[in-house]
Amino acid sequence: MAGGQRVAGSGWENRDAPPPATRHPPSARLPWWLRDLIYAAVFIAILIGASYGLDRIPIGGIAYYRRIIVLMGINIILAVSLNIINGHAGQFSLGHAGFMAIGAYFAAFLTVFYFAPYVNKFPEGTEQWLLQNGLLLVAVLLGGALAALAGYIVGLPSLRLRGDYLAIVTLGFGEIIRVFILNINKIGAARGLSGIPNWADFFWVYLFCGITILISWRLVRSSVGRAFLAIREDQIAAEAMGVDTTKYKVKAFIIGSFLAGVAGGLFAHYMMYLNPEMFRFLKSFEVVVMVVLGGLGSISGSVVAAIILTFLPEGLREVKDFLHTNKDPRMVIYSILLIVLMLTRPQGLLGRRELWQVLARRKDTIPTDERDQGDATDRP
Amino acid sequence: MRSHLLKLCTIIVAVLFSGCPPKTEVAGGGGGNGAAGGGDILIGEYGSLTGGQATFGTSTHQAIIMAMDEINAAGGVNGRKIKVLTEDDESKTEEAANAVTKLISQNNVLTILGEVASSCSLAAAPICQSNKVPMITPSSTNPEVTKKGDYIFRTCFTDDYQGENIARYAATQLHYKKAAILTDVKNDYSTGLTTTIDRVFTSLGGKIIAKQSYANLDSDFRSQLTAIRAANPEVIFVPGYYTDVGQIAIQARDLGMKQPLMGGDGWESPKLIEIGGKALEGCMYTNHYFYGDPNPMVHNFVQKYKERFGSIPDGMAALGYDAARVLADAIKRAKKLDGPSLRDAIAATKSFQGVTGTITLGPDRDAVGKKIVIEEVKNGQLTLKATIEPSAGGSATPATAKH
Amino acid sequence: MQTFLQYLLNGIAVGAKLINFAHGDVFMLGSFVGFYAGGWAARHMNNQAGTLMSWVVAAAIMLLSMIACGLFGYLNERIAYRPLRNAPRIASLITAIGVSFFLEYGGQFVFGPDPKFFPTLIEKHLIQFGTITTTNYQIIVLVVAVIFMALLQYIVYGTRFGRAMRAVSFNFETASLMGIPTDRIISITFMIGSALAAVAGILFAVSYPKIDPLMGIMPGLKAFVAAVLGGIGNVPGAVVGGLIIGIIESFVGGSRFSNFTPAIAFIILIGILLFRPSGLFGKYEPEKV
Amino acid sequence: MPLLEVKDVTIRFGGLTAVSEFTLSMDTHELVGLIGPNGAGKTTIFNMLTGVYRPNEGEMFVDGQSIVDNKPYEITALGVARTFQNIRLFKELTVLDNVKIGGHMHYKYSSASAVLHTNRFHKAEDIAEVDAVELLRIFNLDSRAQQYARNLPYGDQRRLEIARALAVRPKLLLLDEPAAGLNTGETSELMEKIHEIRDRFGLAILVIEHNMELVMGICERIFVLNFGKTIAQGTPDDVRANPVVIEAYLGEPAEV
Amino acid sequence: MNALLAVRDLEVAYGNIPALHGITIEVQKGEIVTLIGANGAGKTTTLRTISGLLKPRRGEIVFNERNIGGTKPDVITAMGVSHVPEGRGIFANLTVGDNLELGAYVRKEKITDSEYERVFALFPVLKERLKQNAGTLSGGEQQMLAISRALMSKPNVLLLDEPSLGLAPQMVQAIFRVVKEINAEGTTILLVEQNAHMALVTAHRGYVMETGRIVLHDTTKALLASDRVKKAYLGG
Repeated sequence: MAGGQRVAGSGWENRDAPPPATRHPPSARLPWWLRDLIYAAVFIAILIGASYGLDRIPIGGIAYYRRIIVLMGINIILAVSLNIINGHAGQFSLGHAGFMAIGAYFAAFLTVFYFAPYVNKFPEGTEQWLLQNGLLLVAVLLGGALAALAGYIVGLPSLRLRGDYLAIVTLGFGEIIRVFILNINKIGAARGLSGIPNWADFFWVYLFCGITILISWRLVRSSVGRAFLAIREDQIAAEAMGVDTTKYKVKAFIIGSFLAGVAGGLFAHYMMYLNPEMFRFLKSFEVVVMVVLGGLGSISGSVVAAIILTFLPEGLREVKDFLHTNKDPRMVIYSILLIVLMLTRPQGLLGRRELWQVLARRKDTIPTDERDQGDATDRP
Repeated sequence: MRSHLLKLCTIIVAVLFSGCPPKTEVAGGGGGNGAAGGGDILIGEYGSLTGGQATFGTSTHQAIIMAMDEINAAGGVNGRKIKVLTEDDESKTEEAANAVTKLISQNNVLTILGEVASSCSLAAAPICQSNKVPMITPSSTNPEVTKKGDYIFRTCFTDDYQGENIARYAATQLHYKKAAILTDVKNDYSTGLTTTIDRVFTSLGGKIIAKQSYANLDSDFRSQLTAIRAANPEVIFVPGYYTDVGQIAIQARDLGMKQPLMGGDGWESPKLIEIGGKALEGCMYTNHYFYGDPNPMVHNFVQKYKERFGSIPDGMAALGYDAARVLADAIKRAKKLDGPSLRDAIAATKSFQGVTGTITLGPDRDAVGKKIVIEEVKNGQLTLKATIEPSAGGSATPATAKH
Repeated sequence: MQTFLQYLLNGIAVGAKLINFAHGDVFMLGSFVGFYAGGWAARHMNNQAGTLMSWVVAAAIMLLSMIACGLFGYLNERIAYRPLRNAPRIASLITAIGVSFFLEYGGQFVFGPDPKFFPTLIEKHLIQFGTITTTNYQIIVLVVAVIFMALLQYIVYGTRFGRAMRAVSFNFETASLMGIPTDRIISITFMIGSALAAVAGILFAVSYPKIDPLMGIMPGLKAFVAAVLGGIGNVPGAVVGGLIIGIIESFVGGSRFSNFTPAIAFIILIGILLFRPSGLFGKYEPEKV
Repeated sequence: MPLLEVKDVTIRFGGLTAVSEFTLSMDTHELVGLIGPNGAGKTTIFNMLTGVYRPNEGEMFVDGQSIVDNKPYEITALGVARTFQNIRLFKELTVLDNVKIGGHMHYKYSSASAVLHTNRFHKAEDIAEVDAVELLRIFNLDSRAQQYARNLPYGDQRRLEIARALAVRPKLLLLDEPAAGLNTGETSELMEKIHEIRDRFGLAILVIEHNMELVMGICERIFVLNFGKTIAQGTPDDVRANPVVIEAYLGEPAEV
Repeated sequence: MNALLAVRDLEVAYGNIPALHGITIEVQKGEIVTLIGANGAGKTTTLRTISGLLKPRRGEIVFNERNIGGTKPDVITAMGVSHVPEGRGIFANLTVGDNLELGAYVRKEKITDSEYERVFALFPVLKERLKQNAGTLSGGEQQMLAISRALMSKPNVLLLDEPSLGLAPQMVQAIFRVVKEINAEGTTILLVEQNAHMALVTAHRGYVMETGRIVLHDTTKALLASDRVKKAYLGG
């Protein structure tokens, strides 16, 4: 530990005292790798079970719901990862679709031109199956890595820019990325990139969904995450506490864009087709709306909002059947619901809290912006 | 505040679940798709009823509905009525994939019709393929679409075929030597045509002396046109949509440019002349059919469409109409009402007389040997400049073969 | 020309003083109101009607469109903004996106998704100035745009109301201590902004007769790029920002890099913000500690 | 070598010279006061010492190392911590997390460790927890550890800011009006605490304060600033008796 | 006699944090009353509540025998209560003239030449600065502008929040001289100050606030003599 230059017994003598009861004593813990391995095994088992179950539920139209559920998973990854940048580190980014596009295109590029031809050389069977899934993982992770690099480049200007300026610059970066993709003939340009094998499925999407939530969850409860939060709350005070704000802002961008790239790679291998138009700034808006609607900084809020906002437009498809009209009002209703939701819950569905905190409603752990505002219209 | 939240959640949950339980009557109808059953035959249609491609999507949709109503009025197919279920995809590819999945899995449709935009067709085709549901695209001209599998069909010609004919006509019939191209970079249709026109025009001894591009949502093309004006070509290829072409023509004339513009079926719309007006005088484009064709079948179609929807049917409507009828014909011939049988029946389509010419589906599941017409704007009216029959043009081989 | 219309929108965008993604869509609304009014007028006005008459009709259409959009601006402020004035700013950003979606999808629902073509009310003819070719339309549009920009300038800098408006935008709270009814001023500011968006919408529809429900997205976005480039809240800055973007865009549009035109506005923006984090004319004020 | 050495530091904003030729030297364990009217440049000096502003002229050293070009977090790493005049807590975080962020530099591990919950992570977090709770206990805030900082009463917020600054484990602590808004009882309690932490952690403390009771009560030396210039310095008694100081700052009964 | 402005049992809270615990203050017509106390004692909160920027949780604010608690600030200003906020609150991007005109906003008429003359008589510097942006003024000049601007609405009561903040001693003297002058011309003044000495020699009566409560009130003469005040606020 640092601080060695301190005079002995200078006030930190309690260093060796047992940790207070708020944390588990170390003796009660399994080795970290063993415990996480058990968690991972349980999680994967549940995923396999759910995946198997979804394939076999004898409900009409299950394929449609399965598709929505998978897209929901991709949206959850996007929302939770953007929440790291926007909600935790407080850097307002409107360029998430751009990172997603990079991940999607790069992963698809690898698969279409290198991996798929290779995999197809093998006869169908276990070997091919293993290779296919292994290479999917490689493609998706490399897609994420390239997106992370882009995140690093985009993160740099964020050091100096604030608020609206940063928002419009990130939006611009997203658009620039898209225009560049539009001009690369090798990956289809405006024609789009088709012929991507359908390798990603429920299992992969929700595996990464779990990983994303885990990363976000554990990060925010660590010194890294606390540094993010400190920057969001008060950049000057954070610097004064020894937080290298530059480094952590860029770090938030890198992590967020990596996960967005992963989501893109999965998306590509699920959709089997990519087109630059999929990644217009409206896509970024959709993700931002999820994050804000869920409550900036609330991980479960992002998840809940991603679920609602993926289901909502699909659920609203039925409206036109009720109205017996040729015109489909579902997106009009969708936009009205969006406005109404924001007006009723300006701080988002969950505010800054997590779902269980909302359910438990412990008063003293609730941020004031969640409470009755009293009568004062202003703060000092 | 809390009660608000509660109310809101209730609304959301209600909305969500209103969409959730599978419709029993639809499921019943789906069951009826089997060989033994009665009831309606369900056909799914997905299209751009809103969003950027909505004009094309709407006219295709209207023509499909019209075709099916005619067929049903005449007693349906083998005594059963056809019911078309339509989903809007907002001109978005992801939505197209969602819509098709819904139609297939929730509504149990027998087969799928759509899309106009190739990008949407490309997103939906793999889903139809993997579910073994035959899909016919009335007007996606991107060659890639039908390569997605043996359940995917196309009843129009491809971009390559069309682009080749535009370029060939300009070079060999009109004897143009110097041309410019103005492409919509955001549009796969436009970039596809550009590639072919460029290749064919150059191979026939012509020269592309200026290449410019714009993006679909632009309204001002003056800077690109000024650059083209400086190169002074004899003709300008504008393989874009009519929505932009009209404005390009107007702005070109405002800049004092007199060259004719040439383009493809993206120009086809009754509104082309409404917007472009006099500026389009002498401009030409290739199309699937000519609405003034005296052929009684075409005449009949145009009349009925006009009566019902109040406008002249555009090329997309004609293609939609044909695709729907090809499909109905195949259903009639299919041995059983399931995917594979219908697939075989569609693949066997031969010499089907449609509004857009004779439709024969080749081994690549593309319509082969379709005629192509070239229309010219004269005195503010569309006139038929030429009809290229496949035998005469010598380029009847579907373009896919060249890839 | 487009560049010039863009200024008009830019100026208004700056007035709003907050990223309002719905602004471009109000612009769309304006041109559609004009379209329907114009269509109605064209049906009821025989072709024989005199030139003077057609000018009066054109002015009436513009006024109608301004009133309609002004009303929309008022409702928009009351419903989607005022309740959120003390809420986190991000909330009003999201409602702005919601209003934007509402106008786009609502527009497609009500007006139909296909493009419409603006009726010709005044005869169009070419005008030749030496080597420059232009039309009387372009000149009319230019003149009207200049008139409205001058009017806006006068309202903001020459009237008691404009003074109150500037005071409210500088410091909402102190303005109320001057006895300025801040709520009303903000409502009226929204109305003026929306009415001017209607003017821009009509002028746009006149110059480029194609209008559709999604036409507002790009101009709206570019207006903000220009506003940010100039420095948020700085009207002349937004005009210069728009000018720079317009010139470079048309320059690139005519070059062999024209494929990259859609990205150019953003590339310029990022390039400039790297050196001037608060835009060309914005003052960079370090946070007070 | 003095702990802190400031030589002829000048800073200008536009045309205004906010601080001019300020010189100060402090040793370990010293308690120095900085007083003067509002706008005299006291907080500006703090801002220069912590790297928020960069002086136009002059030199500043901590432990002999120049800090003129350093960024705030780098200066913090050298052992300088501060509080703010207008309390700048991380309002939407818990009291405990506020203090843990103060100790940020001392509980470092990689993001990967954080995600994988490695032993290194647990060890660092345990120490962070112990340290933070210990510091909160000094200021009687340990019972409020899980509350959000925003919800604390004003006086507790002031105390939490000091606890947070101490988590940096500074050698030099800069307190900007720590008694502002505290009542007399709270102020005298604070005076005791300042003494206590100085002795316990071996700190040098530089304090800006308007409350003369506190300044005169605890400071060994006092600097008086007016219009960016040092107009007087010395022991509390010297300063109190200095007529220049009385005129510029303390004031005396005079006719108006 | 009824007070011109009276605050009775006023309670104000920020969110859940109470700032004022039931304070009572009375200001008679023609008086200068001062409110002194440490930072955060609630002085500014009191003024902000009187002028309508904050809503009281309990208690009443009576002005001219009408309860104005909870009324909007622009309406209160129009009634004749003018508030010079802490930090002056001038509109830095507007000219000095525009600032003055804004002060006269409630009158719906332009400022007359004679009124300008009166302002220039009080603060001669402002005359030459009339066309300048207010942001270019020095701190003292800004304070003069803020006071002049508040006078433009011809208020019955002037609320002054820390007029001496950050000003040079001579400037402070000048400002307080004008405060007395304005008062002599008939404007009632409620003055909040940290510079307790200056405030007490200027005002007629004073209230001492500590953590949201009034702990002492008396004539200024008595307060100046009080040990408690001497010790806590006069550095005695």
